[in-house]
Amino acid sequence: MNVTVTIRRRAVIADPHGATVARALADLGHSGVRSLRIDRTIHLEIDGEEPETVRQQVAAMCDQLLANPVLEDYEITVHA
Amino acid sequence: MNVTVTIRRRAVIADPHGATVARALADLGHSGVRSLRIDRTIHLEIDGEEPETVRQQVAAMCDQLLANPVLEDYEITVHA
Amino acid sequence: MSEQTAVHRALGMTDGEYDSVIDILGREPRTAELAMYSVMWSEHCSYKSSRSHLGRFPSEAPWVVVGPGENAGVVDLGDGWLAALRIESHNHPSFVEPYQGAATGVGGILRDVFTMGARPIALWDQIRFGPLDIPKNRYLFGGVVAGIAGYGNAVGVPTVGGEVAFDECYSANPLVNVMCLGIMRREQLVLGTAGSAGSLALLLGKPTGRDGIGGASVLASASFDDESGAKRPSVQVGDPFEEKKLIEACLELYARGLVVGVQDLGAAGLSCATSEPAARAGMGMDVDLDAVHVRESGMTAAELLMSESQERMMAFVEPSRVDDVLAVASKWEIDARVVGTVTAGHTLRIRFQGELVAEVPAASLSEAAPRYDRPAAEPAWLRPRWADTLDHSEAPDLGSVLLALLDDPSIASAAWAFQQYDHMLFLDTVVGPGHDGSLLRLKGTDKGLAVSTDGNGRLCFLDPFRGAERLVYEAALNVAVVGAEPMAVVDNLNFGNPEKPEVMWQFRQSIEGISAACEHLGVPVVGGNVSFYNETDGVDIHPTPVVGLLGMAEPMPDRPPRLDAAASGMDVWMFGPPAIDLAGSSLERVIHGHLGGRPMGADPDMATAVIALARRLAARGTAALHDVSDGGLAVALAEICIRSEVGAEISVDDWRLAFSEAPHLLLAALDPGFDAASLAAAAGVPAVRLGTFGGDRIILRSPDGTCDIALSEAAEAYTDSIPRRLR
Amino acid sequence: MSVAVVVFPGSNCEHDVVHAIRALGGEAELVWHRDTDLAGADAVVLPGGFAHGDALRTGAIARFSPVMASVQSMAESGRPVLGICNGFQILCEAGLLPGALIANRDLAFICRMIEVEVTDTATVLTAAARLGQRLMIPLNSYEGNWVDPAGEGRVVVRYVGDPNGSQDRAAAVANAAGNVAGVMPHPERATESMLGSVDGRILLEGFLASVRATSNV
Ligand SMILES: Nc1ncnc2c1ncn2[C@@H]1O[C@H](COP(=O)(O)OP(=O)(O)O)[C@@H](O)[C@H]1O
Ligand SMILES: [Mg+2]
Repeated sequence: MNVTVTIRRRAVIADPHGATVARALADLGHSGVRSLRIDRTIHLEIDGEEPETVRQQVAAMCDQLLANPVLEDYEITVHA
Repeated sequence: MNVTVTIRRRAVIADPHGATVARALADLGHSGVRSLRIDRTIHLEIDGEEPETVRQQVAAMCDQLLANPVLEDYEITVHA
Repeated sequence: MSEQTAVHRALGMTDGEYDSVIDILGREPRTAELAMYSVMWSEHCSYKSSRSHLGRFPSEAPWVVVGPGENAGVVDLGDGWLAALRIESHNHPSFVEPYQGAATGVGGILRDVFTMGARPIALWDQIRFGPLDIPKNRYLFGGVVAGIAGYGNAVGVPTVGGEVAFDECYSANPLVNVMCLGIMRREQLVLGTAGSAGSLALLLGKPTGRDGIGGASVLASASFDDESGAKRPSVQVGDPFEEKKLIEACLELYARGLVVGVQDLGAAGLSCATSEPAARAGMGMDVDLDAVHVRESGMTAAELLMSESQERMMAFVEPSRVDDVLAVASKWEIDARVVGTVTAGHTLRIRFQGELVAEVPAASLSEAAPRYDRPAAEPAWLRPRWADTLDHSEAPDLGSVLLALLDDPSIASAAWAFQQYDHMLFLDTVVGPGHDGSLLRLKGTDKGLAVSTDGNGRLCFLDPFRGAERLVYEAALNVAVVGAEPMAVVDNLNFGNPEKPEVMWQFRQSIEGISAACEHLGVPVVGGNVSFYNETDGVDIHPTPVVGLLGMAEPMPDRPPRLDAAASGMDVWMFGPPAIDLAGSSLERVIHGHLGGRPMGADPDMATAVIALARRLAARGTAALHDVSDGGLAVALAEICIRSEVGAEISVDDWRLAFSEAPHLLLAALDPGFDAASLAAAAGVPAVRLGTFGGDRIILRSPDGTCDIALSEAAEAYTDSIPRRLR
Repeated sequence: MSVAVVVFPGSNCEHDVVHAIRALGGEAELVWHRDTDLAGADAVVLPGGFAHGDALRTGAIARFSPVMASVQSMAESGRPVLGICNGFQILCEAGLLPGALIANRDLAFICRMIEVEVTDTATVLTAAARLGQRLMIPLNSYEGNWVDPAGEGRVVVRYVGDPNGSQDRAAAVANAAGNVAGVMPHPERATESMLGSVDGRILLEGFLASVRATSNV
């Protein structure tokens, strides 16, 4: 089964990467960028039949390893 | 306008971090992960009316800065 | 054109080379065989244009344990300690992808050193770009520095020094050279040999993918043109984490005596790592490509043999030790597979998917490689260049000249780069980046290891013999400044297209220059690297040999001189023969945009005398000692002042002496009353007290004008030059 | 009384830490990350480096190493636990210290001598320092920018300047009990005048004194 996990840094946390990219875009003359956010998307191909079971398994992976609860939220999409 | 850019390392290019994470998941007992790929997703809010113009502007951003043309491909989605 | 012709030409082989392959095999080569010959016979791997000239280097001395020909040179430091050193370039890959190009350059040079059994203890980077006002050059510079930092820091080897320079000629062809030094106990020395019949070949490290197929070898052997974009997919990606584990695993294998030989996989990958060790051992080998662990499916035999996937090593092991080796690999979490068996005879046989895909004489891939004695001729433009001198009879405003020089990125502080490098790991960096020579202590001994790396494309352009000769003396003086005696040289010969007679002439002249100085100093060349085809659209870079010189101080000075150790009240002394030499100087480059005239040649006996004097001064606790190079005396003085946060006031007899870049000159900060004159006289070196340190201005008087600038203004120009250009 | 210095794959400051501790008269032994007991050690140091190549997030994978259960119980039993640089990042990921470490504000690795000020002396790291004492200690990190959205962290050493954007200019942080501390600059790199500073001794000597104090009970 294919699963996508989107990991998003919470808005209250500083984001040096996002800030640097936004500044660099402005420097390059790309005006008009109002906001910019960089997420990490993890694509997994994983054994399993039952979408709900797979989702729970991936949620466990997120809680343990893939996301840091201090900094990040995550969202799981199990593809048909 | 809201735009999403997905940046993906080409399949033929080695991805050491992805491989290390896959190994760590296996070590944690999450068997059954067949493949794992980490992409970057950039969400932009950008001034503009014309989807096609905005797309071209973002494509220029990707070529110049957001993606590394040697290693990565990108895909742009302009949201309605 | 037949189909086969198209194939060998596409692989970069000439028709003549293809015919040689047929002669060796007595038949047409199979596809995989052709792939192997094409990478092994590329310029990068075979040194076909340079090999006949590299023999000119003096390479022998009683302390040389391993000279040129192995992965790294090895010298004896005494008391059972050996040092391994090597320098390498990754110029073309760094232009294609600066971060990964530089990163994999670091990874490659580390492997050359730990392949010998040594633990890599330090790196030095010599990097050259076009001017920073061009955005592409800023991108390349930033990417290369980040790549060296990203790999070197993470792999856990400090980058303790190097060089950063900018010149138009590198705009479309940056130079990225990296030198590595390793140390080991004598019994840990390992050679790149396959051992005897029955030994097994174990491939350690990363799985093999399609990385860099035709990458380093083909890229480094062909010039850039508009189609270089098409070569892009072959970029290799470095993994410092894997390399770190490989280093630790290999060092454990050596310490336990579990291997008979080791060969790293670099350019030409498995083709090289099977054929060369077999040839060195006078053996053959049977290789099973199905046993190679792969990252991608569907790779062909040719791809497996050409792949330049990073972080792989081949270990040769007696069958009874295989289980122990596998256990070490598993402890360090690296893959290890038996992929071959060493055989009697001289044949390399490679099987894949039930088929014999290659059967060639092992030695033919390396030793039978073509050699070209390419024609060399002095460039027609050279003598007119020598005649093209500037008239310096009128003195400029000396203060603004000095400020302009301090603000020049090639002269200014390189802290922006080296503060991104971990330069302190291992607690050995006694004198680190930002000084003349680096000095590392060897813990548990009273030995200090000093290294200086030097290049100067402008001098070598105007006179490759004199320029290259002076580089060696400059490097030797730089290590003497921290108290060390020169021991060994490695060289990186960065040149243009060797098919042009004037490039070949520059190349041969440079080798002569390096050899002359090394012979005079009694210092052997123990290894190096050649990078040709540094040209873009037919324009060659300046000939840019880079010299890396290792010296040893024993005992290491208690307080080695440092640029930041001058203090108010100390005297400013200059040692060496004052002379006006402005050809190729920074003054002519920065102020006049000029490159002409003929630079002075070295004075070998004076060089030796000044080097000996520098060591004596270092040993007796001289506060600051600095060789005069780019920007001359004025810049050397300003650097001491800025780093020591103290002003100075000196006078010279002729303003041009302040900016002259004549060789063999030293500047020192000495306690007042110290009888430097007698010390220098005893050494046969001219000496003059120029003035004193103190105050908060840099004042330099001459009969034709005075430079009088605030220390703070000089410091601002010097420290902010590079950061300001990158903002 | 001895200190276990943990080696993860990718650690690189472990030998430096052992060297510095021994030079200060302490005992230190390396412990492999797969070992599950700390071999009778009275304290533990997680040294700097790039455990697991910093894949995903720095410290993210290392926190699951088998040895970390013992580190956790050491922390819970009040024994001294110190993370230096990457070790600090690992302790945050493991939840033994508050907050997390993200990329430096200017997205560049920083390796240079830096000035810090001690703002809390009741921890195993700062036990031998005076309040307000200023120290010169090398910084060496890319992810040295501490964030603590919950605002519960106890900052015990601050940067005098603002090299990397760290919240509250935090250079070192401790848990409430003061027995677990993380420090971003490297005290082991500042223990010999030949290498530019001896100020790191004040932190390491305080740590060793704390080890002695706790191992006696
Ligand atoms: N400019 C040079 N000066 C001295 N030795 C050189 C030079 N260039 C190459 N060599 C030597 O030739 C040998 C072969 O180099 P190379 O094939 O590049 O080795 P590797 O495959 O380890 O990179 C090495 O021992 C190297 O030191
Ligand atoms: Mg090699």
